[in-house]
Parts: sequence; C-alpha cells; structure tokens
Amino acid sequence: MFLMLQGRGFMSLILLIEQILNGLQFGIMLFLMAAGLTLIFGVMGLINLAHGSLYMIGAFCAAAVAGMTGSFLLGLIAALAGAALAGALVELVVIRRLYRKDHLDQVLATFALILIFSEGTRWIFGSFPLFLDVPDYLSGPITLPGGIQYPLYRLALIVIGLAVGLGLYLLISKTRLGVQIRAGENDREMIAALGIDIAKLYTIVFALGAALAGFAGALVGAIQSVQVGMGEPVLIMAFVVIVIGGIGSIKGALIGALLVGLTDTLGGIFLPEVMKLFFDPSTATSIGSSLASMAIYVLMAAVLVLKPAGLFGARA
Amino acid sequence: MTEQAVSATSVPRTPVLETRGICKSFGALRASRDISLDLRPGEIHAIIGPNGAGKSTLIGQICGTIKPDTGSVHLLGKDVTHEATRMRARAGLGRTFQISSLAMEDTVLQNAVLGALGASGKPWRFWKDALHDRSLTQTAEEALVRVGLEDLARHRTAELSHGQRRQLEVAVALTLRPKALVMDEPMAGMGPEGSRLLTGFLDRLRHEAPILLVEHDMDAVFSLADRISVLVYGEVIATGSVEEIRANAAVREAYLGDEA
Amino acid sequence: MKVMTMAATAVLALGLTSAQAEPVKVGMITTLSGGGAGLGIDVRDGFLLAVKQSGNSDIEVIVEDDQRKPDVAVQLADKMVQSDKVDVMTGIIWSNLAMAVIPSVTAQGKFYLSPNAGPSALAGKGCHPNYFNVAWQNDNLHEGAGAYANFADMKKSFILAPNYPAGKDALTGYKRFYKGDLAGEIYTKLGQTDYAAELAQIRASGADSVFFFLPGGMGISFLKQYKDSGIDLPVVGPAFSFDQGILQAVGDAALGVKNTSQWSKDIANETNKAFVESFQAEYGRLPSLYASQGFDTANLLLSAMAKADVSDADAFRAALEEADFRSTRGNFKFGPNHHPIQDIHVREVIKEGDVYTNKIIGTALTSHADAYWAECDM
Amino acid sequence: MTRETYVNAFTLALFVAIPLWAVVADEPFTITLMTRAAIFAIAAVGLNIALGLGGLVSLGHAVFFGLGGYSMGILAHHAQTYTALAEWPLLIEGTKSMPVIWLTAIVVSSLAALVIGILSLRTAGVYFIMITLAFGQMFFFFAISWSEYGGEDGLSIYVRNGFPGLDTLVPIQFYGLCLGLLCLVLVFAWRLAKSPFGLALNAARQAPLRVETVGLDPARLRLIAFVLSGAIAGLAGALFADLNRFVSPVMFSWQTSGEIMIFVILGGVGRLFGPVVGALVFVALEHWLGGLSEFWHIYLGLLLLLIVLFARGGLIGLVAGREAVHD
Repeated sequence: MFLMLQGRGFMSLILLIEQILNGLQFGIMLFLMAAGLTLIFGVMGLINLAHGSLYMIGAFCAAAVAGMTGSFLLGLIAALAGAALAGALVELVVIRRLYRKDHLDQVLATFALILIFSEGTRWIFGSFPLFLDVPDYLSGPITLPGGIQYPLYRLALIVIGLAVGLGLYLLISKTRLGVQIRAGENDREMIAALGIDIAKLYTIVFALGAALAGFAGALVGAIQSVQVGMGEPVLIMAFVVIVIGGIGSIKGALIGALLVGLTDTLGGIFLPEVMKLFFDPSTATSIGSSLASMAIYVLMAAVLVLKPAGLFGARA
Repeated sequence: MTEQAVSATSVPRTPVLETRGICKSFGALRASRDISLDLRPGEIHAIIGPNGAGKSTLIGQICGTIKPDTGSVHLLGKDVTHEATRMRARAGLGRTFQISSLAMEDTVLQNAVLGALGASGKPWRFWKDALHDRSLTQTAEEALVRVGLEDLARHRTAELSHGQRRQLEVAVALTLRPKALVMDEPMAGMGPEGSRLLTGFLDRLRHEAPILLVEHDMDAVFSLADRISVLVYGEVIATGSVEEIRANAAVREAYLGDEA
Repeated sequence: MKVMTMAATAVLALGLTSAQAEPVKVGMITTLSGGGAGLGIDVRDGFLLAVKQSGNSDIEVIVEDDQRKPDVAVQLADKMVQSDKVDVMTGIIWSNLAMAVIPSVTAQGKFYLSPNAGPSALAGKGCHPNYFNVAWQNDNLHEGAGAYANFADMKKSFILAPNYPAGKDALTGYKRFYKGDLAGEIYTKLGQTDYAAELAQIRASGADSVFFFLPGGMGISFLKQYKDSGIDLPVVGPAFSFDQGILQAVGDAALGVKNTSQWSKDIANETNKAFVESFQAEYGRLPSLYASQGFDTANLLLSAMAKADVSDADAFRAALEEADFRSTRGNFKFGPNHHPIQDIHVREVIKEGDVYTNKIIGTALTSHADAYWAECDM
Repeated sequence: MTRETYVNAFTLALFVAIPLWAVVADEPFTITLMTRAAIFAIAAVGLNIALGLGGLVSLGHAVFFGLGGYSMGILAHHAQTYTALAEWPLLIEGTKSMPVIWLTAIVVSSLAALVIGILSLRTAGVYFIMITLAFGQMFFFFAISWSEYGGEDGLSIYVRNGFPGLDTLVPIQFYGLCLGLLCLVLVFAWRLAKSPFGLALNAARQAPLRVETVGLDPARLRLIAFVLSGAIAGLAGALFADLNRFVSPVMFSWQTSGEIMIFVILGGVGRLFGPVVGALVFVALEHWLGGLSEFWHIYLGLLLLLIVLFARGGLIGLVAGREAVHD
C-alpha cells in the first residue's frame, strides 16, 4: 500500500510517520477521556453517559478562567477543579442512587444528565462557542528528526497523556487509594471488610474520573471548539475505546484508545486512496470517506464478535 | 483405587450416566483429577466431599456448562462430551441447582410449564396462550402435584420459601421426564420436616430416574444412597456402599474425620 | 435615547400602515436549542428587530424551535399550516431541514422566505413560485471564493469540506469558478473535530492555498489547528467560519483570512449602518451574517405587505418579486428562480480593539446569480 | 380487572378521544401530534419485546427505525421520479402503496436485525449496549454520505403514500391507519408475552441457565425476539417517514435509539402499555415544554431523572403499582 501511495506522488515515509504520530496523539487524548470512564465502570459498575458533559464542563471552565486571567495554566487547574467538583456534586446528588440499579436505568438517568448539563451550560454561557487558545510557549510547530514539522502543542499532549497514564498506574498500584480501588473492582465485600468508607471511595473515584474528563476537555478545547455538545462525539468514541479494551481495564483503555486513534486517523487518509484503485477520484474520495467514518465502529464490532468481553475485559 | 471400590458393589445393569477420566484445571488449580463415575438404573449415587473439593465443577462438566480438558461424559451410552447443556437435557438429563435458578417474577405454574415446554421441544409458537395449552399444563400440574406445590401454582415464585423453591426445582426437572437426574444440594436450607419429606420423595423417585446426588446433609445421604463417592481435592478417593464408605480409613481421615 | 427615537418612529409608522394592510401571520421555525442555536437566534433577532422597527402591528410572528431535527421541523410546519394557519413561513437554518419542510409548505400554497438555507434542488428543478431565498443559493459564497482565488493568483488549491451534500456543493461551487489545479480534495467526517491528519496532507501536498468549508465548531477547530501547525498558506473560505458569532472563539487564528460574503457590517449604506447600530443597541452584541439575513427577510416581507394583501397570492408574489426594500447588502434583486442576484464580497478578518471582525477588501463577483436558474421552470 | 388494566383502557381511550375532539374542534395539528405518539408507540412496543421480555438493552434500534424509513423513502422516491430501483437481475420499481412499503420495511429490518442480532448476541451486558450502538453509528454515517438518496439532506416525498380505500392526506384517516397498526402490534405483543415463546423468552431473561437445562436455547430465543422487535421498529419507521413525508439520517442517530428507549422506560419496562404511555407523555412534554422555554431540555432531563430515581416501573408502575405483569 505504501508503494502505491508513494506512486501517487504526495505520500512519503515522512508523511506516514507524521500521520501515525497524529493517530497516537488522538488516541492518547481519547485515553484521558476513556480512563475515567473505565475506572468508574470498573469500581462502581456504572455506565456514565454524562462523562462527555464533564469533558465539556472542563473545557468551559478552562475557557472562562483563561479568558479572565489570561493564563492557560490557571485555566487547566480550573478545568480539573471544576470538573471534579461537578463530578462530586453529581455523584452525591444523583449517581450514588444508581449503583444498585440496572444498566438500563443508568443509561437513562445519565442521558437525562446530558440534557441538563448541555442546556444548563448554554443557559450560563450562551449559544456561541468560547475562546480558548494554545498558550504562546506551546504554540507553533517544531522540527523533529527527519524533518517532520509537528505542532509543539500536540507533542505536549502526547507527553501529558502518557504522564497521566503513568500517574494513574502509580496511583492504582502504589497508593492506599489504589489498593481500595482495586479492592472495589474485585470484591465489594472486601472493601467493607477492610473498613473502608465505600460511599466516600465512590465519590472520590467519580470525582477523579470527572477531573480526568475535564482535563481532557480543557486540553483539547485549546485546539478545538469549546461549545455546547462538544462532549457527545468524544463520549461515543470513548465508549468505543473502553469496549474494545475491555470495560474496567485501564490497560485496555490505553490500547483501545491507541487502536481507535490510529484506525480513525489512518483510515481517513488511506481508505479514500485505496478506493481510488477502483473508482474515479471523486467517487473514491466520497466512498472512502464514508467507510472511514464507519471504520472505528466496524473495528469495535469486529473485536466484540471475536472477543465478546473486549481485548482485556474480565467480565461482561 | 476406584476400580477396586466399584467392583465392591454389585449393580448389574449398564450405566445411564458415566464420566470417564475427566480432568479440568483452572490455571494452577486442578479442580477435577481423572474422575470416573457412573450412575446406574434405579440407584441414588451420592457425591460428598468437603467445600472446595470440586463438586460444582464436576456437575458443571456432567451437565455441559463446563468443558473438561480431557476425558468424556456419556449419557445413555452416547458420548455427549461436546454437546451443549440443552442437548443433554433433551437427551434426558434433568438437573436441580444449588442456588435456585428459577424465573422469580413468574408464577410457580409458569416455571413448571417452562419445563414442559422444554420437554415438548416446540417453543416457536407465538400466539396461543401457553397456560391454556393442555399438553403443557397437564405435565406441569402433574409435576407440581408430585412435589406438593399444586396449591401454590398461581403464586409468584419470589413469594415461595427457600424449601418450596427447592421443591419447584425438582418439579421443573420432573416435567422433562428425565432418564437421569443430577441434584445439587436439594436439601440445603430446608427445615427438618422438609428434608424428611424430600428424602421420602427421592427414595421413590430413584426407580423412575436414577439420581446423582450432591448433598451436605449426611443423614439424608446415608439413608438414601445406594453408593457414595467421596471427592477430595478434585479426586475421587473412594466409591462404595454406605457401609464401605463409613469403614474406609482414607475417607474418615480426609473428610468424615474432620466432621466428627 | 436611541431606543426612544425608535419607539417614536414606530408609533408614526403604525399610524401610516395600519390603515392599508391585511394582517399577516408569519411562522418562523428555527434552531433555538442544542448545537447551532446561535444561528437561529441571530436570524430570529434580526427578523424581529426589523418587525419592531417597522412598527407594523399587522404582522404576527410565531417562533418555534426545531432543535435542528428534520422531523421536528416538519411537524412544526404542519402545525403552523394546519393549526396556526400562517400565511408566510421562514426561519430554517439548515439545508437538510429546508429540504424536509419547504416543498410541502409551498405545495400547500404558503409562501416561504428562506433567511439562510439555499439547497440547489430548490433553485433548479425543484423551484417553486412561492419559495423565495433572501440569503443565497448554497453554492454562491463558494463560487465567490473560487473567483477570488483566481484573482489572488492561486494556482494549486487544497480543498476540503465535510462528507455531506452541502459539503459536496461547496467544493463543486469553488471548482466552478476556480481555474487553477487542485493539490488535493478531501471530504472530512461530519462533526469531525481533529484535523491533524488533513493538515499533514496539506503540508505535504505542495499546495499554494487552502479552501475550506467547515461550518460551526468544525471550522473553529480547523482554524485553530491550522494556525498551530505552522502552515502559512493563504486560506480562503465562505463567511460561515468567520462570522461574528464564532470569530471570537477562533481568535488570532483567523486574523488575515480572506472570506467571501454577501454581507459585511462595514458595507457602506445607510440601511446597513442603522441596522448594525440598532442591533447592537437592542441586543448588546455585533450582528452576524445570519442576523442581517433575518433582518432583510423581514424587510422584504414588510415591503410586500405594503403593496399587496397576502390573501391575493398572485399580487403578493409579484410584490415579493419586486424586492422593493432597502437591503443591508445594498444591491439586491431576485433572479427568475427567486434567488438573489447580488454582489459577493471578499472580507478580511481584522481586530478592532478587542473584537475580531471583518472588513471588506473587494468584490469577488458582481451581480452574481446562481448556477441553477436555467433549470428552474416556473 | 387490575388497576393496570384500567390504566391501559384509559390510555387507549385517550388515543381515540383526543383525535376525535381535534376533528370536531378543527385542531388538525393535535391529530398530527397523536399520530406521532402512535407511531413512536409502535416502535417502542417493538423495542419492549427485546428490552422488557428479552432483557436485551439495545441502543441500536434506530437502525431498524431508519431502515423502515428509508424503505419508504427509497421506494417512494423512485415512484415519484419514475425511475427503476434496480434493473438487474430483475426489474424493481418504486411504489407509492403503503402495504407494499410496510412489507418491505418489515422484511428489510428483520433481515438487518437477524444479522446484527447474530453478531451482537455473542456479547452481553454493557458490551451488548455498545455493539448495538456501534451498528447504529455505522448506518448513520453510511446514510449521511449516501448521496444517491440525499445524504444528510435526506429524501423528501411530496405526497403521502396511498392506502387502498383511504385518503391518507387527511390527517385523521392517516391517524386511523396508524392507530389500527398500533392496536395490531399491541395484540401481537400481548399474545406473544403469553405464548410458549414469550414464556420461554421471559424465563431466559430471568434465569438463562434454567432455560438451557430444560433443553431450550436462550440465544436463539433472544435472536428471534430481537428480529421481531426490529421488524416492528421498522414498520414504525416507515410510518414515521410517511407522517413527515421525509426521511433523513437523523432516524439512524443514537439519539433516536435513546428516545425509543426513553418511551419504554418512561411508561414502564415490560408492561404491555408502558411504551404507549411513554410515547404519549413524551410527545406531550416535547410539545408543551418546548413551548414554555428555550431551555426545555433541562426540564425534560429533570423529569426523566426523577422517574428513574423514584418511579420504578415507570409511569404505569407509579399509577398501578407493582402488579403481576403476566396472568
């Protein structure tokens, strides 16, 4: 395929590497979102459709605070704090009543939360997108070995994403909270036996997941549009990620995220090119693009058909 | 060892149900080690053993919810090792569960009718009321009468007591007109009166279908069983009549001794 | 002060018109909730501002929210026609909703004045005597961009749009006027928010310019990422991604970008000047393209009401065809298919104080009509 | 008679009385709203077979709803443009006849449900929810870029399709047709729940191992339930398209799947009239709340939340209490 593309003139190895980098970067962004989602499912067994709303809240908090103070860093902190706060609040008021209910009720209740959050945000911030920009010290491209021009901010995203992944790993494997979380994933009775306040643990885990989503929202908001409804497309992608990886598995979320990121990015480029072997350029672009937009869902369906509990899933 | 134990008893006819050298491991845990058992017409063959001995795994393999690593399961002389649970059920293997597995929101009668429906093999009827289908309800009601639940037929299963659910389990198994029954702790959670009644019932039932009985209630086991197999750490350490098992030193050490 | 003068003129106008006009009921279906609500709100506010300024009390406007869902729009249209018994309908923002609603509304003998969407099907074979488009045919601004590209000596454009009908129309419209070569042509996913892959392709393609049509949040994301990628090819696009409503969210990334529009807040005519000032006074924000379209739509309607009774459909249609109103765009008239013949301007994004906005730098197409009028048979 | 029976009878009476009142009061839009409610109810009754009886939480029923819609759209589009749908291997022409369209919608959506069901039913729980969602997204994106049939713009049908002996353009006549179909579907769902199949399916939801132990195959029971459910949703989709005289990819969106699910849960999962009550209340809320405030989604969200948290068994459960669903 590579040769064929090279034959078309404007695909080079450099470009291919750059696109793979793009796919990885997209995957890591998805991981930030998916990690919280899968953590919440793993510990509490909750399907949280409102996770996308927390992503949106993070972006709005960041945009509002960065707009007021001019500091992107303060914006990020506001995103973390705002989303964690919103998460804790929602957990206390609504979510904790859902743990004992079945998936159906959880889907409906968190769907209702989406409606409330989205329109509530629009009520507060208005219908127009907000401004949030990459800070000066991270803007513009840098040149990588091999002459690849790559935006510094996207590189920073990769680094931050990996750092958060590492942080999560350390948190779960090395800290007291991590022990409790793992206990919660494996055996609910054991938590009680360990004398852990389950209600408090759940609130903390939910707030943690929310903070991760909000953080992702703020980071992504700087290079995308901060607007009402920005969370839903990402939410669906994040679900695709955790389902592919196996729900509840952080490792699965990371691998699933990278798979989805690469599939989506590379599919968008290569499928139209492949189609050009069979159709005229215009038709090929159109058909290839349609296939590309379905690619991650096809990937997910294929994974589930072969491994009904995802790649690293323990339970269905 | 098992060879010797089997030869000690003398039930003449060919077995209805048989396992031949089945082994099953879960990771490092060897849950079944070369288990060969059989169930012959007219008998009650009890399986006893301490918790964690691998009784549930054994039942799972006999009924088809767990696949053995090696060895085979034979039902009425036919190798069913690779057949699904439902195929074994259709071939005449009835089963009751340790933890009641019933449709709790449905009525007692509906649960029994489900059994009759399974036995009829014709669930693909979308219109006629199942509870007005005489061919189904007759079988179901007969089974309920036999376990003494006929008065509760219209009650929700969730309203039944623990023991009554056990009775219903048995009734559902009976609607299948089984050729062999596998019962997983049918006495568990029953009061002394219920246990006594069920013991009497199983005593009569063995002539209709032989029973492979996993049970903790030793009084029931010793009063009912024609043969007993003792399972310890996934291995059958002895099979024999009640007297033989009582007398077996290895069994006393491994199992009964603990209880005494 | 300003408000008071307006009120005074309103009373005056009321006295003048009420004697002649027959009451007209207007049904406005537009997007007021969910994503894209900003556009509908601007159209509504522009329209209602014009109605208020006219002081004409013989016009009743019923506004309903379509939530950007075609099925909801269709049912609201049914409601307005069947229950509210409106005479004229307007308001729809999106082409797919327009396609769902307009054919049946006009078939039931109502007038439809489009303040935004102009799908090609309704300009050509599917045109209807009762359908008037006050904004543009969908291809117009893209055609203007193509013409500007020739003017700016662009020889190798990289073009991209979402993979849906309006996106395909956009690229077709651009190519219709653009005379150079294409360095690449991409259809992106509808609703896509990350354009890293496309930007890499643009960088590698050897293009000398970029044309894109990515409405709403898609355009904001694209522009921010474009700036961050360090690619410094000239960008040209239709006004939708550079409009007042979203420009503040794009920020510096949009500065200097050339975009084509039939309207701009600095078009020099009295109507426009008054419109921009009064809109700002009334709503506390600068008007957008959509607000101007809503405003013009209302004024077109008011001009027809002054000439004919809506109950006399033929006379009312003739009055609408005359388009005897002062457009914020200056020159405005209808072509034979009831779509505008107007100038398409080229604007550049600038910063006025703290506010990002556009200024006109030239005209891409003068008295431009759409490409489909010949197919229209009415 | 249980209280639930009274609730059901009252609901049905509303479906008859409100439109009749609307005819007398000359409020044709109320009839349109009731038609919308009736059609949503059909789709939701369909979903309830999978969801309530079979325990299959499908977030992909928009696929069948959309396929029904596009069956109508494509057939009618070819009929109104006088072009053939296919010329090879055999000539297929469009049609404007509702019965033919309905049959096509049912066949097409059943086939899709069969394939999706075979693949999806390998999974369970959350994975099942998500794989059905994934199929929905596939169809959604496919429809958006399928320019032959309008892509995102969708397809407009200028005149409502015909039914022998009726003038379907008259709102009340089309409504009558939809209500008739709703009643048929309700009778079918009622018989189905009591039938041997329904009994087995119901048990397979509560105790799958038990069903297997009596010699039945829960997977196949679920698959058939999924297909029946999809077929009914497909029929509803065809009607919905005819109500709007329009189809678009929105019918395939995951929000559509979510809404159909909301109808079921709002009214009461597993109850015969649950989906009907849910659809009626939802349409009423959409209409009245939408008129009250731009931000009516907030109120809708709050209401849904209250129902999930405090009214188990949905609205019917709230009014009629937790009574036996069967018998």
